Amino acid sequence: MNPLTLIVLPLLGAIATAIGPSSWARWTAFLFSLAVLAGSIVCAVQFPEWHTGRYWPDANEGSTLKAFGISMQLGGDSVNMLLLLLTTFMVPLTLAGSFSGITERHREYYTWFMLLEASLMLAFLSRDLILFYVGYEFTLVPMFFLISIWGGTQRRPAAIKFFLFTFLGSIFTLAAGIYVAARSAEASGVWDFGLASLTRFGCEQLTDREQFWVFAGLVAGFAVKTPVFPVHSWLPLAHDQAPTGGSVILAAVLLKLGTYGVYRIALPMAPAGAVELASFFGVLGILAIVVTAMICWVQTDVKKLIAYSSISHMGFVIMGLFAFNPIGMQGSIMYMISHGLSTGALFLCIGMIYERFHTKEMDAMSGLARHMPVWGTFMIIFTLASLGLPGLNGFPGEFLCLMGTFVAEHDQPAGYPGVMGPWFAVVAAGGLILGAMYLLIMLGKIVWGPLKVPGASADPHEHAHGDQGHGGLSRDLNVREIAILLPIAIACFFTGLYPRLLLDVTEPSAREALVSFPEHVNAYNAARGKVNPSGAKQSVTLMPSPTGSLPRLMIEQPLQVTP
Amino acid sequence: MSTTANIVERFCSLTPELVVFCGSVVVGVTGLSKSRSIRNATSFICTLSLVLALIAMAQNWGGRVSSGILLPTVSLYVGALALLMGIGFVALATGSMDRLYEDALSRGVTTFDANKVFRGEFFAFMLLSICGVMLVPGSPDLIWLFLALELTSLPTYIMVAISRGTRRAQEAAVKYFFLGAMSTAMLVYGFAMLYGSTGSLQFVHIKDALTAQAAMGGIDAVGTIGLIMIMIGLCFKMTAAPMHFYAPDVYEGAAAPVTAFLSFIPKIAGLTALLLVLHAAGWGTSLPQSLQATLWMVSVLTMTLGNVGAILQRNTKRMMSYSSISHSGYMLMAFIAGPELGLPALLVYLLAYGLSNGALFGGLISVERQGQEIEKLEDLAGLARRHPSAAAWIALGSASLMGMPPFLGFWAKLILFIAVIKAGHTPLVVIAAVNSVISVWYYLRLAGVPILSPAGPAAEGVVKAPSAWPRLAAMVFGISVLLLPFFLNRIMNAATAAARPVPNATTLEVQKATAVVIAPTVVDRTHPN
Amino acid sequence: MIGTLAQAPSHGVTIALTFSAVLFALGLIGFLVRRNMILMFLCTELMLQAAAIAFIAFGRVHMDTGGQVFVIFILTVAAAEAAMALGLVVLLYRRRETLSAEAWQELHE
Amino acid sequence: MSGSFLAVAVLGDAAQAAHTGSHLESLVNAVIPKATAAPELAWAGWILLLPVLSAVLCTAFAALRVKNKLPAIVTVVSLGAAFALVLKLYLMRGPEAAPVVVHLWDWMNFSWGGGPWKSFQADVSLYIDSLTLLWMLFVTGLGTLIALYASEYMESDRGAGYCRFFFGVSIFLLAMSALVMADNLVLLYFGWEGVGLASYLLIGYDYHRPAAVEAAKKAFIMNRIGDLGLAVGIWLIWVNYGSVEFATLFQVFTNATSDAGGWDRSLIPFCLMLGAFGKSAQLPLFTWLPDAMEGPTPVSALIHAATMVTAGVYLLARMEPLFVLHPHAMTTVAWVGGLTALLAATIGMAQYDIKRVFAYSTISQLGYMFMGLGVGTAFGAAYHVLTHAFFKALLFLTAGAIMHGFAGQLDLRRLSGLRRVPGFGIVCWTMLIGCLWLSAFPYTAGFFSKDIILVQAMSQPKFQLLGWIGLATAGLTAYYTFRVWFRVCAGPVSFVSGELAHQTDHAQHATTADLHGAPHAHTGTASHSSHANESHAGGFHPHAPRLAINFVLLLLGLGAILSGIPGIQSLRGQHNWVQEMVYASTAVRASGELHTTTPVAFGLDAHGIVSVFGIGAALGGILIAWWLHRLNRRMADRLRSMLLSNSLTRWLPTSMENKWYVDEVYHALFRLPMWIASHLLNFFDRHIVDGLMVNGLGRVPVLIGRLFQPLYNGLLQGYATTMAGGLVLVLAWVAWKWLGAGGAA
Repeated sequence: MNPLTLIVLPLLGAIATAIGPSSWARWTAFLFSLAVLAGSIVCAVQFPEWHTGRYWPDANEGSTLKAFGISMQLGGDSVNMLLLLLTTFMVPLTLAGSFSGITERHREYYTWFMLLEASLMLAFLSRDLILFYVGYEFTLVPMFFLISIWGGTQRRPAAIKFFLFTFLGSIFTLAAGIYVAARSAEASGVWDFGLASLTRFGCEQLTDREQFWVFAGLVAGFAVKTPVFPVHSWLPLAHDQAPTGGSVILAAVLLKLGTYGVYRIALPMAPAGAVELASFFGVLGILAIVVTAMICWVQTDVKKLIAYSSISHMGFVIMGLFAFNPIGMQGSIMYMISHGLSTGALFLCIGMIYERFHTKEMDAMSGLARHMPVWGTFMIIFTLASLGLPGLNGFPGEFLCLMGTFVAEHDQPAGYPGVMGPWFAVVAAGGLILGAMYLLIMLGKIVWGPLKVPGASADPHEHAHGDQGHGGLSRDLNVREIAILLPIAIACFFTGLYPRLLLDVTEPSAREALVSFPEHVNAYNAARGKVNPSGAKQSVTLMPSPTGSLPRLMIEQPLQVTP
Repeated sequence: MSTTANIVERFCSLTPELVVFCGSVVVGVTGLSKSRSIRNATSFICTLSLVLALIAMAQNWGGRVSSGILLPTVSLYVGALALLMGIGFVALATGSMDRLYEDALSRGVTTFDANKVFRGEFFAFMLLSICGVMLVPGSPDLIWLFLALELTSLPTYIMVAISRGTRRAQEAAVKYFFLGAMSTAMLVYGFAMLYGSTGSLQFVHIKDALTAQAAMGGIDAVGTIGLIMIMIGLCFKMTAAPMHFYAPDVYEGAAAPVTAFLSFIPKIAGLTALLLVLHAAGWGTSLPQSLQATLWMVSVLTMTLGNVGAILQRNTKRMMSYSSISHSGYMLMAFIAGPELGLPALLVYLLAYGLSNGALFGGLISVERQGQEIEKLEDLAGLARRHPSAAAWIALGSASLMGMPPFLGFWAKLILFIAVIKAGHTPLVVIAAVNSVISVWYYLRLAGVPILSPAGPAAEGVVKAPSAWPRLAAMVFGISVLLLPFFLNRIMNAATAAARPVPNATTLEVQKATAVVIAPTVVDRTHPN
Repeated sequence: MIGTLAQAPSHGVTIALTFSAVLFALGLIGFLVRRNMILMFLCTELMLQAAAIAFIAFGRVHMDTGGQVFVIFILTVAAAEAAMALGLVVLLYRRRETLSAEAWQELHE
Repeated sequence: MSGSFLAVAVLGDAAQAAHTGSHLESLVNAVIPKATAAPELAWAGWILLLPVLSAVLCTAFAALRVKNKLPAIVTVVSLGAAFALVLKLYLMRGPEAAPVVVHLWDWMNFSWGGGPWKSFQADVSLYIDSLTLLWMLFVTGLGTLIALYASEYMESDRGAGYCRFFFGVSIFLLAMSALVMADNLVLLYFGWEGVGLASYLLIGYDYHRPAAVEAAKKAFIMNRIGDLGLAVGIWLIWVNYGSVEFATLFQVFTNATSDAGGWDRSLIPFCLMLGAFGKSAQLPLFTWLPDAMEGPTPVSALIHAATMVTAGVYLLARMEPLFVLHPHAMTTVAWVGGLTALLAATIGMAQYDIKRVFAYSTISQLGYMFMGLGVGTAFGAAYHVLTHAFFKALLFLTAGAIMHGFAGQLDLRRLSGLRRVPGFGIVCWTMLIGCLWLSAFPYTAGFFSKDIILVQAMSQPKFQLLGWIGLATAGLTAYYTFRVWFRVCAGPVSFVSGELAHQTDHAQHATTADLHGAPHAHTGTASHSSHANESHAGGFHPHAPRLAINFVLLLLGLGAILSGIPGIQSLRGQHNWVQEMVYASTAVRASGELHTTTPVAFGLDAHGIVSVFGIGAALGGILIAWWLHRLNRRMADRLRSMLLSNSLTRWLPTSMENKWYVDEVYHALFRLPMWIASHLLNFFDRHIVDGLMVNGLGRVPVLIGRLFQPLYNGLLQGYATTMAGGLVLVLAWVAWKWLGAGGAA
């Protein structure tokens, strides 16, 4: 399967949607997105490098700007494939979820959506910094229109803030990338924007100081996109105002672009800078986890709450990434996937409520489990997934991210020293409690409690009869909506119960990304007087019994055993 | 080589310019014809002469002289660019600029009105200005440069004055003309200083003299002051700070096709003139630090003032004037980057800027209300519903100008940033990047209002402009913004070839490359020198 | 430059250059302070002529005719500009019945 | 029996163990045998899968709108089958078999090198040893019985609610089985959180009542705090020992005599403790359990009395090899247990809601268990878990039967003489059994199990104070237990029906014709005292329990009686079944009682002391209860009002009735500051981060633009001046910077 197909197919979809009649738009787009899904599955089946960490297919579809070595290098390793699958999996579901929510300008909506998918495909498939940037940046345009045409009442400022903020960040990313390429060209005399060569050059030949600034620049964009704590303020607004489909794809895939960028570009390209800034980002991650979780607590708008929860969750990913060990890395990849599934699904659920009641205020509704039991069931599943209940998808990622942070010490025995350590992890793990708090409060307000249907007339019997609910939709979820949520729920369970599949395939990639880190981390720690004793903390310290057979009982007892 | 032969040879080598000049003479006559059909042919003749000039350039009619010219290859590229864009500007003006007078004529009014555009003179001036800009990069000496610049500028003063027949247009003309005259004086005074420092008017000699001075411990005070004054004088042409103040008023007052013209033709005249002057001053090798610093400052000031000015605007043309100012700032960065990468970057940027700007103006010109052009941003609300193509070109142009990938503007900006970073001026790029973000603000508004806002009462009565030519031009501009990124390699090759430092060896190559880009139909019949 | 001037054939050159600088400054100041458009235009002519004087002076310094050639072209262009300026001024006067530049303040922020 | 046990448990030379004393020494010195893989036991995975199956079926029934008892039947059958499988496993292996690991499937399992610390293995595997089986036997057994009880108890909710209930029960059994059978700490964590989830879902079963929702939330969050401790403990264990698998860990622990290391190493047991205290409702995380009584009574019995809350005890027993290396941890466990026991008992004395009294008694008894673990008798703790499981489940189920019969009435002031109400005979008499056992009436199972713990405490000087506290608590326990029984079952017949009888109409309004539309009866608490005196004049007829409930009560009563057998054996110095099971497991290393053939306290036989004082405390408590709540109830009221009227003593009843204000203190110390902080942060985020910083930054270009706006004033001369000024400035700058000194650039 030529990866170019995966980019061209949604583009064709966009064109077909744009020129076809408005009434066909949704189906055209949906069918094309299904085709992309099928294509990506074929790709995944063909993908031979699941367990090697190598890239496939290393296809070069011609040079885009030969003078600077910018070329259409496409291909991916297992992490790319996973994110690709996540995207192609979520897009058809999101499109189907928009069928009833989008009531005007159908053609434009679905066209933008297909363009969005195309640019996401490009971003996840390119092996060239500039083309990655093209895909990465162009996602802003469809998203901008999705928010500002079909969004809520504050849609315009929200869209502009989203666009400007992200643009501001990512242009620094571009500048930093160009800087590395320019230095590389200086050194070798040949321009090359291929990620592989840039990464190699960046980590091997840039000085620590350069790496610091390069990393800061690269991460500036990715941090905004992720979003990391103090630069997150576009997200609640954008999520809140976006139409359901926009929110879903924003949470499920677009945020992953940021963390993917950190994982694939920023960390390997400037490891010394990453190490230098790791504790800073660790603190930011903690702030994201704890502070936004507390902010979630006082939200009254359920969509805003979930938006803030996204920030909190991405904090875990950041912690995992900056742990610099396979546990954290793989945990954060797991978490990216699982956050895409569960938060996306939560937004879909909220969208379904919004289509029926036209409100997202938690105080306006209550006890909907009685009114819409099927919806309630899904809502509970995804909420639990979101709060990291073991057995569901959120847990492995969260657990491993925090564990990775935990063992990210200078003398930790995993062979991958880090700069964070237990205190970071323990504080961040406070997010486990806070996360449970706000999510359960949300459940308690809208799913549980005495029945209160928003906008309902005083006479409750009116709802009792007739299955017809609000907005021309059935009272509980209809078959289409169940068909949207069910695959996600199944994916949630599968990921939670058999994460091995993902862990296996991400392991080589994570090790590849980490390859130059132990050295830099050791140097960094040594400069701070924390020497890594030959790589590993010895199992030490369990003192062997003096006689080899007679351990000393540590509880005091009246009858002492004579040795 | 005898002087006479030299003069003849050089005169022959100006065939493309002469074609355009002849065109302007013809147009000046036919435009005044009593017969409506002949009058209507004016813009065709215009286009014809431009196309002929292009062919002449590609086919190398009349030979090519490169001795005594600092950047002969650049002059080809710039000339081709001016001609190509000129065709677009002619199309933008056709059927929109001359409507008032034609309407009056059709009503039977035949009295002369100095306030009204007459086809003949308007298009003649347009061609003259294009002719001027073509002459600028090929200047062998200061006199030529001075005359070429004046040939570019003087017609535009009149074009502004007669563009709309309104007080605003005349006010624009007043400001443009008087400030232009002042800047010319500064420029000429700078020329005098430069002459005084080097003792020659020939660029080749000036270059030698300045290089020698630089090697001796720096260009002397008179020379430095001269160079600075020339630069500041040229800043007027390219609307760079601190000489940009006229631009918003003039661009707002002039009719939209003239504004589009102003935001490109005089600008490239100024930029290429600066190119020559800097080249003479040892660009890339021994450019005095004072000039470098001044350039840096002017560039930063220009882009910043342009962008922060634009975000306050509600008038599209005024906004575009600030946008044009800010792009001058970006282009000035190329001068700081040095000739090796900066020059190709500048050349690509010129192309991208011209096309994107053209697409945007084309979108604006292709709608009107009661015969008046649309100026207020609010009037554009809901445009996407009624005139989707106009809205699309505006959006495309904005996206490209803001540097949104994958449109042409992005690639131009990318190459520019690459050049500047390679030259070691990363902070400058950071400033430019921040400026890009500021620019996103108003470009988004420009692109967004037609698509997002529902058509309010302000947007009542907005209809398609009667003439198809501006729409066609807009379409061509817009599509090229969209599709040219697929031909980036060719564009880059052409620009690189044009920017090659050794002139003689590469003239043919540039010709080829230029021909490949601009006139694919005639590429195979390129003559050798 | 200082050196060049020191070797200048006569002090007349220095005087001429100073004169040209003063003339340029006068023209500039005049341009800035006068409101009458014709006077303003004349001030720009003054500045151009200042440049012309400088050219001639420098031509003398370098014993080069180029400076004088340039002056001819300056005069020509100045004439062209003058023609245009007068045309424009007439046009404007017919419109506003005044020659004050301050009358034209409709376009601004 | 004991001989074979020793032969297996002691890897050392069994032949040298000639007499009892050396038997026991060798026992303690035992190296825990390395678990072997037992792929042939893969069928044990069905113990986990059966509850999954029933959960899935319950979901399907809900989707298919099944309105009969099918969910209950499916659940009871599958749980019964699970019990049968556990039994089969037990019979196959006997009590002393070496531990085995049964690998089911890979879960979180990846490696980046060889050896410890270079891999992370947390699979879905079962670690089966005698401790596992001991727990699984009563978990699945009681689970089956209580599901059976619930099939009748919940029948008025048939429909979606019924399915939901049994779904929850199935999920609980799944999670609890995973917790108990896990072969690694992460799977244990899975079960740990899973039982929390089940608890959440079931406490919030009546989700239309805000109190239930609130209680469910509180339970989950309090548990999460504990879970955090457990998680940190797991991470620390991995960091320090490179594995989270029991089989590996126990080998590491048994080869050690002390666990000196960094601060993090000594922190491990405390982290695990925090988890255990959360799950088992000990200080300081106990406040969720009384509130959890908002759940249906079978849930209270199963989850919040018999099984889930003992998970903490299980965890500590399972990790004993680690705890014995940390004496301070053991001491802490003991003290926390003892203090919780006392505190909960004092609160229990002053509660009026029967279920709440039992809830506090559960906390108190769990305190005993932890005390047992802490003072070094894993056997005593496990035995107390077992006996407590029976009698406390029994007590809750009787309370449930009463609630079921009296429309949710649980206020012991409004129920009296129920044993004379037709149909409640079995309920009252089985309740009496439960009360006697709970109050450690001499020679009941409760007496034995408590005795073992207190003897162990008394026989160690440093724990003697704890022993006295335990004894005092035993007296309090006897008092408040019989306070309930004498109030409710004895005395003249009189009762007030619960509020649910009045609320039925409202409920029907509120619930519409929904599937769950049936009135959610049977779980309300009689907190609305305004209805108190409306008595049964409204023609209320108690609803006597039927077959399933009575059968289960009798069975549990029998179980409670039988659970005394090991105690009698133990008293006679014989080894008994529970002891065998404990000693054959990892908990053996903490079993200090093995060393003390004759425990001594104050130079006397500790058993004797504890027996005498224990019997005295129990009988005293019962007598006082009898005096105050059977004979002379007005006296009790007068006593209370006397205490209340005296300003010096007022605090005592008030604070006891108000649960020592622990909830309020927590609210003031944690919830309120956090609430305020959250609002502040929200404000900060909106107005400082977004408003001031982001929007402010956004305003900067506009402000700069406005700053320069006056320059574009539209005046020709203005522009000219600015331009000329610009030129002059640039020239001046250049001249000053480059031309000033040497005259050359």
